Amino acid sequence: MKVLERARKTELAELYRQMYRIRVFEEKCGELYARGLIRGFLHIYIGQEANAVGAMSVLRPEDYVVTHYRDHGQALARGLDAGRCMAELFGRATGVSRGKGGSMHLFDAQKNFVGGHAIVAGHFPLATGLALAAQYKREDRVVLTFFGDGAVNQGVFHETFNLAALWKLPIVFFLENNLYGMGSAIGRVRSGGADFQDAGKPYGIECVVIDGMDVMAVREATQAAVHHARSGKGPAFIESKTFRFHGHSMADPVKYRGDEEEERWKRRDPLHTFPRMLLELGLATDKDIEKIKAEAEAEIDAAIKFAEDSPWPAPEALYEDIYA
Amino acid sequence: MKVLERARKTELAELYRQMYRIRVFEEKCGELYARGLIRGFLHIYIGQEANAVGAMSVLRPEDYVVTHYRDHGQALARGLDAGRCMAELFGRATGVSRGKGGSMHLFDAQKNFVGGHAIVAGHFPLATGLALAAQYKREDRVVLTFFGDGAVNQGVFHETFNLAALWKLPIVFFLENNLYGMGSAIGRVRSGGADFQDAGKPYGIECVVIDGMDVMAVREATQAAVHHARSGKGPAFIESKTFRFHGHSMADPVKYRGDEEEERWKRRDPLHTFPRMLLELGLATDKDIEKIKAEAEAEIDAAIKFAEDSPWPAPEALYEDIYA
Amino acid sequence: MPEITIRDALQRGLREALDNDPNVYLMGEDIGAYGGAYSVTAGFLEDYGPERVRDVPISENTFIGTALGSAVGGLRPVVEFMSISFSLLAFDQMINIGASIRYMSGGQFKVPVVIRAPTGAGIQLAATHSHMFENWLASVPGFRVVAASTPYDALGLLRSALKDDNPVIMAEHVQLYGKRGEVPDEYFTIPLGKADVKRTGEDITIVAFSHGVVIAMDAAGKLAENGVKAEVIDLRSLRPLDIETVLKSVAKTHRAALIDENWRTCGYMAEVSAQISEKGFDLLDGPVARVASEDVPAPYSRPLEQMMLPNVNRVLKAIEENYGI
Amino acid sequence: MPEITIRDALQRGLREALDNDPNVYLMGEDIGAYGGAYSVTAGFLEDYGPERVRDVPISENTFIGTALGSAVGGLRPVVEFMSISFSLLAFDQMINIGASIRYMSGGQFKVPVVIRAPTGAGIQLAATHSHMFENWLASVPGFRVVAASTPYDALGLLRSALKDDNPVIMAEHVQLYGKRGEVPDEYFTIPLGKADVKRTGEDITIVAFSHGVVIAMDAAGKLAENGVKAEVIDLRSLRPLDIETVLKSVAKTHRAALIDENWRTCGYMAEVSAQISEKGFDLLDGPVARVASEDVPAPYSRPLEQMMLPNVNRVLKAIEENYGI
Ligand SMILES: Cc1ncc(C[n+]2csc(CCOP(=O)(O)OP(=O)(O)O)c2C)c(N)n1
Ligand SMILES: Cc1ncc(C[n+]2csc(CCOP(=O)(O)OP(=O)(O)O)c2C)c(N)n1
Ligand SMILES: [Mg+2]
Ligand SMILES: [Mg+2]
Repeated sequence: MKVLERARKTELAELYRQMYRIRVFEEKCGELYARGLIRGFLHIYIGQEANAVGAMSVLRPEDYVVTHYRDHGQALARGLDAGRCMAELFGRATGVSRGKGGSMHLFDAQKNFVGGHAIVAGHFPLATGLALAAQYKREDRVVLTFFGDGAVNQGVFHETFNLAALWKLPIVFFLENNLYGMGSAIGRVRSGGADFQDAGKPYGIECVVIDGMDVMAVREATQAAVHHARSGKGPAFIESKTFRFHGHSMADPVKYRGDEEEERWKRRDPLHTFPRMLLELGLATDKDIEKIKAEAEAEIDAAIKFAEDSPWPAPEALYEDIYA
Repeated sequence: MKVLERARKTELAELYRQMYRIRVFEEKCGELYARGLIRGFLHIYIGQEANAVGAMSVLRPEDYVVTHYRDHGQALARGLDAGRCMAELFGRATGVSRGKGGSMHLFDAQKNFVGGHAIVAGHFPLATGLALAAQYKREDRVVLTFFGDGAVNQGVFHETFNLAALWKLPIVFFLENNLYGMGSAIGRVRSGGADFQDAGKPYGIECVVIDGMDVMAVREATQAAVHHARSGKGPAFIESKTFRFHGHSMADPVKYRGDEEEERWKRRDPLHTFPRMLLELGLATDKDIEKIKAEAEAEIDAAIKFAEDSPWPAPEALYEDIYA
Repeated sequence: MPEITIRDALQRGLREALDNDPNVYLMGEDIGAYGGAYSVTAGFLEDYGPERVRDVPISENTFIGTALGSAVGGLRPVVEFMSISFSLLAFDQMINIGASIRYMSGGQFKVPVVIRAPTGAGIQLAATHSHMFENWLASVPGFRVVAASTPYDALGLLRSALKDDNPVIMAEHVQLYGKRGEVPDEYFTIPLGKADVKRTGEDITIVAFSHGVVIAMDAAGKLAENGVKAEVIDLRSLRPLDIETVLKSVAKTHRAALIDENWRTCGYMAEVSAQISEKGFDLLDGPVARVASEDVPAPYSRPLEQMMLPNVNRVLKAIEENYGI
Repeated sequence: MPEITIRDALQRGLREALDNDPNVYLMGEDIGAYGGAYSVTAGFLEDYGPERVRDVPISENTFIGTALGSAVGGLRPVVEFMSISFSLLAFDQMINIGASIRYMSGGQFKVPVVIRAPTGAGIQLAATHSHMFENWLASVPGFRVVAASTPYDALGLLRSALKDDNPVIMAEHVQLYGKRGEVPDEYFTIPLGKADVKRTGEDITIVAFSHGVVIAMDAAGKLAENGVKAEVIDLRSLRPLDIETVLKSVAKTHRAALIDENWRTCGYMAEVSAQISEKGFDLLDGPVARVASEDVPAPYSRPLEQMMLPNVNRVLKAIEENYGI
């Protein structure tokens, strides 16, 4: 009993640790962008951490992850090295994509993390193709793909849902519905409104709606979805209700929504609610929490240092990696 | 009473006349293609006549019609001149598109017939844009757009349904579900199966399912749909169950489906069932029917003669009509 | 004359059109509540309302096609791509409807639409977000394609585009929105299809467009330090191409250097180079020097991205190699 | 040697690949039950089953992207566009994933896929169905682009494409599927990136690819009647371009004529013309003669379509104008 409880505690602590290190990573990114050390477009994940962390916690190493441009949370939760991620954002040779991808295009083949994709919904066919490869080769792998509410409006959403369902591919579609695509509140750009339960209906894909601010709910739903996909029943679809606390990207002054809405969501910040719950249930002590925080902060500080100390890509690198 | 009855009879006779002249036109096209007088890709409409004729019978002249490459039936039912249509298929200067469009690209601005489009589903945004123009200019016009079951698989179907519903545009989507897209039976390419009632659900667009072999059913459903769109309630969607009796195009040996299925559908040929009904109900006499047939045959013969006698486009025409 | 930015110039042109023609409306992703990815339409929603400043779902093929359709239906849309990179998703509509419906119908319809598209690399957006498709679009009969390098040209070209009854693509370089220049208060237009000599000189002709003109002017300045007088031609219009102005200049200078931010292979300047050599065979003292982006997907990392793009040094080096000046 | 058609050659190559590599599968619209729009895969479904010969819904962007994704996942798909015209709908996937994922990821993934695409005009399919995008695709770093004009080349190039670990686009001209030629029973391949001298001569170099080679050979025949010996170079590979073979020939003949079925403006031969003049400036006796499709959307009507396309007479006329031979 003791052993089980300890394992359970460790697991919960790990969820918190993952969420916290993402939060710190993203906060630092914001600062570094302001200082000009990170450039291009930068989309941070603050507020949505429970999604990547909960979902990723049930995957196996051989499973594939494919996501969009708001990808730091997914990358870190998937186990990519924070230092190499930060180096990528700095454009350094040691970056996960050798400095060629930047924030929107993180990749790590070792971790079966296949991007980081910046064309909205453009990663759907890639994810579908990976699932097809797994099915064709009779490999016991699933694909977990993340996307936003804005991506549902692209035709390719419809096309891949159709194909994935038609061929019963082992893929989990994880929608992080944060209510806005850039400055567009869903209701202004989607005839179906802000809920996506019906979106899979024409393809016979059921949707499970979850609270994306609750890491345990995310974990549980993803576990079931992955199980569904893994057992040959075809695609699964999760709609997670969540919120990004900051602007769409660093360029966004967030003029299109009210403070009140933000405040309401911030009260449900998993970085507050989850540790509070752990404390209340006696699953962690204040000291545990402080330790996790301190370690995560140290990790991200080290990541930044690694990035800063890393070399720029050599000039030859410009012409490398075009052809295999 | 007498007057009303006569009007009714004339109306019904007109529906038959339209269907019959399309049938003859298409049969002749098949022959002319075999003789090399028509070239390119040719998709004939035999079996589906009740759709174009029933639907078009409720439109006003100012309404727009937009359709795909299997467009002869729609063109004729919309009132395009058979001779100028045939001349187009011959590639002559007198063709409705000056010989530049061919079979797949018939146009007639006078009739608000805006194509004839050969990219599957590629005409959806055009139709949506025409509806937007009508709404924006507060014009009392609707757009009627035809498409096949294959077109539903394109992403642009999803995108236009969303946009049209979001903006409550005055547009009627008329799906001629003839069970095959080229050689692909629906079930092999669509996860939702052969019925499309659910296809509009995510956008809040209701679907009315009708018998596309029954011209009266088509007429009635389109009337209601056009009324819906005209009264500002947004898009309407009709799924018509129908069948093409011949191959997809002249190049198609139809190896992907059985004779039995064809026979079953041919028993419901509107060119047989409709006049039989008229005769049985005493709404037409054998003589009426024969007269309609003879007139239609003469019309199409004249159309062919017109096409044959028409000049080829002048060389200058190559460079004309690129810019306004 | 007052100095304004290219962004200001575009705003002025768009406001004029909205004020004067009720059939003009704007459409694009986040051009309304958000104010546009590059803030070109900031404040427009407030002033013109949601019917004329239309936010659209992320569905490029459909919203562009819808704009084209509404133009066929009698409106005059100005539609914005958030980036020319995303136009890839709408190429079918643009080409098969926008550029072709008039021809396919034997001249029965027209498509008066202005398609605005932020273009170009240089701000570290990496491969998917740094495209330039001006060369491809300029190869399509039915389109007109323009690219301004100054606020004056931007306003003048936009006004002409808004009067033209064909699809006009305005490629707006992302590095140039903030570029300042003089623009008179009096009304003027710039005809589509006319290049502009931005600097006169007798020794070499430098041909460029868009952000390339900035490089060309800098290069001309450097050359002047060595006593070499360069003539800088800003094409402004890529379709139609004003080759006469180019040839006239080369007839004088007998030397030509071209700056292209497209990928080198089959970039726009390949056509210009070919035409200079084909039509001006006897004019040249040496081979045309073509400086273009390296044939690599755009990298994120700043030093790599800078290496990819044309710059003054590469231009000077190419001129020196080909002409020894 | 046995004579077969290009269609036969493609079938042989595809069957070999299916027989020898379990990771090869075919995918495309109506390639299975229907047998392929141009019958290249007729009988394949029966022989290899639906898992390896996969019919797909009409959704170009997704099925091409899915093929690319499966290649990233370790398979080697051969995917067919029913027409290169429809590739417009898949440009985003092709370019932003197919050509870029390797670079963007710093070389971590490869995309071994062969994309087959019927291309070209001449069979009266009108504007939407007569495109050639070889020039655009050949401008994209990350792609290889090939185009065969004989059954021998078709088989040799397909075999090499199937061994290459990058996206290879095979542009198959619709007028050439039935073209016959000798193909040995013994195994051979043709390296990607090597042009082929299809006829040797000393007086003029005619450069062409795909169906243009047929025109070039006819033109060479006509020239021979007047005692002019033309060398015909079939590029075969558009990316990479084998400019060395072209320049070597021009160094001998001092004259060059190019045949391009692309639209003239920014067509593929613009690049070739530019490179010949830039790199072979001193080699030429007169300007490069470039014969291309007229800059018009493809018309349906036969006489107009024929006027649009390059033909022997236009080639001879251009040569005569530029070189007086
Ligand atoms: C095809 C395409 N169109 C537009 C954009 C610009 N863009 C980037 S993110 C974004 C909003 C996406 O919103 P959503 O899918 O909800 O994801 P979120 O940013 O909320 O996580 C837009 C419009 C793009 N990258 N790609
Ligand atoms: C984008 C695109 N992909 C493929 C084709 C080739 N094609 C022409 S018609 C057709 C089948 C369409 O079927 P459906 O929509 O059911 O219409 P039907 O022919 O049955 O009337 C196909 C695949 C095309 N014209 N456009
Ligand atoms: Mg969102
Ligand atoms: Mg069908």
